[in-house]
Amino acid sequence: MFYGIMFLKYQERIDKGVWHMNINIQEKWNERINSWNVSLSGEIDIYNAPELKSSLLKLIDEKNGNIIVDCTNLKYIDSTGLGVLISALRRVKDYNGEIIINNLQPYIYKIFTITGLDKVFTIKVQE
Amino acid sequence: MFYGIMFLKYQERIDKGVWHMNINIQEKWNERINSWNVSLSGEIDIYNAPELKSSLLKLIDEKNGNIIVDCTNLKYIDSTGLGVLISALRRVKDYNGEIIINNLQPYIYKIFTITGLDKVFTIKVQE
Amino acid sequence: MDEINLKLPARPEYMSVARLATAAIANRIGFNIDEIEDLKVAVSEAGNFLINRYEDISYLTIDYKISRNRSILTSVKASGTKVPKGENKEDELSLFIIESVTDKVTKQTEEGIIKGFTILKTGGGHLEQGGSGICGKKGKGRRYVG
Amino acid sequence: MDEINLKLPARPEYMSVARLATAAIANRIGFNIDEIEDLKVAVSEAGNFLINRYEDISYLTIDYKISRNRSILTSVKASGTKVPKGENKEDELSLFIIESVTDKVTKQTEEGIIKGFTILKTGGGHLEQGGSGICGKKGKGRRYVG
Ligand SMILES: Nc1ncnc2c1ncn2[C@@H]1O[C@H](COP(=O)(O)OP(=O)(O)O)[C@@H](O)[C@H]1O
Ligand SMILES: Nc1ncnc2c1ncn2[C@@H]1O[C@H](COP(=O)(O)OP(=O)(O)O)[C@@H](O)[C@H]1O
Repeated sequence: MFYGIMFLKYQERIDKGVWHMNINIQEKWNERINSWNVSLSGEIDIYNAPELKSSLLKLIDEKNGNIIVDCTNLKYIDSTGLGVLISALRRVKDYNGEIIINNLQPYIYKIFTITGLDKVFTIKVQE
Repeated sequence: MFYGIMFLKYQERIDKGVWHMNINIQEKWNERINSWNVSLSGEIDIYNAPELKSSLLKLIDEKNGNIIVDCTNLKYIDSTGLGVLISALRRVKDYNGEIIINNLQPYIYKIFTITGLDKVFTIKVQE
Repeated sequence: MDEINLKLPARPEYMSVARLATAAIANRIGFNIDEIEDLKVAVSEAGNFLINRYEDISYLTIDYKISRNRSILTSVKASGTKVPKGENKEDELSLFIIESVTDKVTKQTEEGIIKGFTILKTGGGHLEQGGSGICGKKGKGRRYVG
Repeated sequence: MDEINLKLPARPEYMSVARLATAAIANRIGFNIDEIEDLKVAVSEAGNFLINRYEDISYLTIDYKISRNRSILTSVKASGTKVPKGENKEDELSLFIIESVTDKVTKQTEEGIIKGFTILKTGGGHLEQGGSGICGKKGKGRRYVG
């Protein structure tokens, strides 16, 4: 009953297949603005950053658009994750695209500010 | 700005004075039903159970009423915390009162079931 | 087999650290929410038991042995068990809970004195019918107060 | 002075365990949300640096020394540093982040080889104006890509 519901929620997460890496990546192409909408939830770190990298590169290969990253549910990003974003940005810049990072939590934004990456990406912080 | 808000929220918690023990206890007397409404949030464990015990005993001393415990935001309770509830129940029973535990999370309810305490307290689980 | 060791002061204020570390490890190897909670509870109660029972424990060592088959063998051990405290009614409650939420518990004893616990918990990572849910364990229920 | 020791496999999948344990400790001694986050980031990046740089690390040891004045001195050390991996562009980024979010960082070196880090973080537990908030550290900002 109550328990069943909790389990079910968990089951859904497993079925999505990525939660065991503590991250969930969802993407959708938006033709009108020539952009990928990517939403990240969980923690991006040295363990799952490679997965994020291959996801982003696949998108870029599929369509040379901008990348709009929604970070409403992003809880953590480390240097490895930043490296992936930097690396993706390089590729996107090759075709004059941009990477826009939306709804960053303030304490994650801090990591971008510290490293000067706030000047490289277009960032909007959560209010 | 954004950061200021986060800090403020934290400051409020400190000002309430109990969050450093990972628990927050709020209480209110309800004359109509001759009961104390007590709401617990956080984790009750061997560290802060003594604090819960003295809070409950103080209430019982002040007014011999029933105790209605709202556990919507209770995240954890250990054997020490259960012991405090048992001990309070003994006193409350002395004047024919009862302890009602509301909105327990299912995984905390499980601890009550395992120990048979679900038959001793009146419990309502979160749906 | 991976191994993680945690050594911390045997004082009530550090039990929350033991719980969070335990939860992090169980989460990492794919335990589901319920299994994570169970192991957390068991480790925490093992610590409670030892802290409540002896005067002279200065630290607890918690060793996690992680197997490929998604099981964690956790040892919770006290650094000193020579000076017992008085009777504690919650000891029995702790033991009872540990046994109820894990697959196997062994007491580590020396000359009849409990020095620690070895706790086995295997994760399925998915819903086991009647397994570790509430219903499955209901039969073991026992009353503590009348 | 309390001490907590954590030893875990030096593999990417265990860094989340190191972070949660760190957060639990910092929370326990009264660090505020921001200070907890800072120490978590620093310990995590120290681990990243070591894992990224050497082939032959089998485990990391993380030792926390907790002082009454609400400061934590954390040592993150690698078990092996004889076989360096190739260049890694993120190493510099890790170092930069560690230095930015803590009060003091010392590299533990032997014969010029970095074996670990000693990280000092003092908590105030309350709002420090222009302290560890975003604004206070803005001046140190640096660009990584052009
Ligand atoms: N300036 C930088 N600072 C930190 N990390 C960087 C920087 N530039 C690149 N990186 C990281 O180094 C890796 C290699 O970058 P790049 O030259 O773009 O090659 P790749 O084709 O492997 O992505 C990237 O994955 C990125 O994580
Ligand atoms: N049957 C029991 N099982 C487990 N713990 C109990 C039980 N009865 C009492 N306790 C615990 O033992 C402690 C002592 O109980 P009690 O006899 O009510 O004395 P006190 O006046 O100290 O509360 C209580 O705080 C309670 O935590």
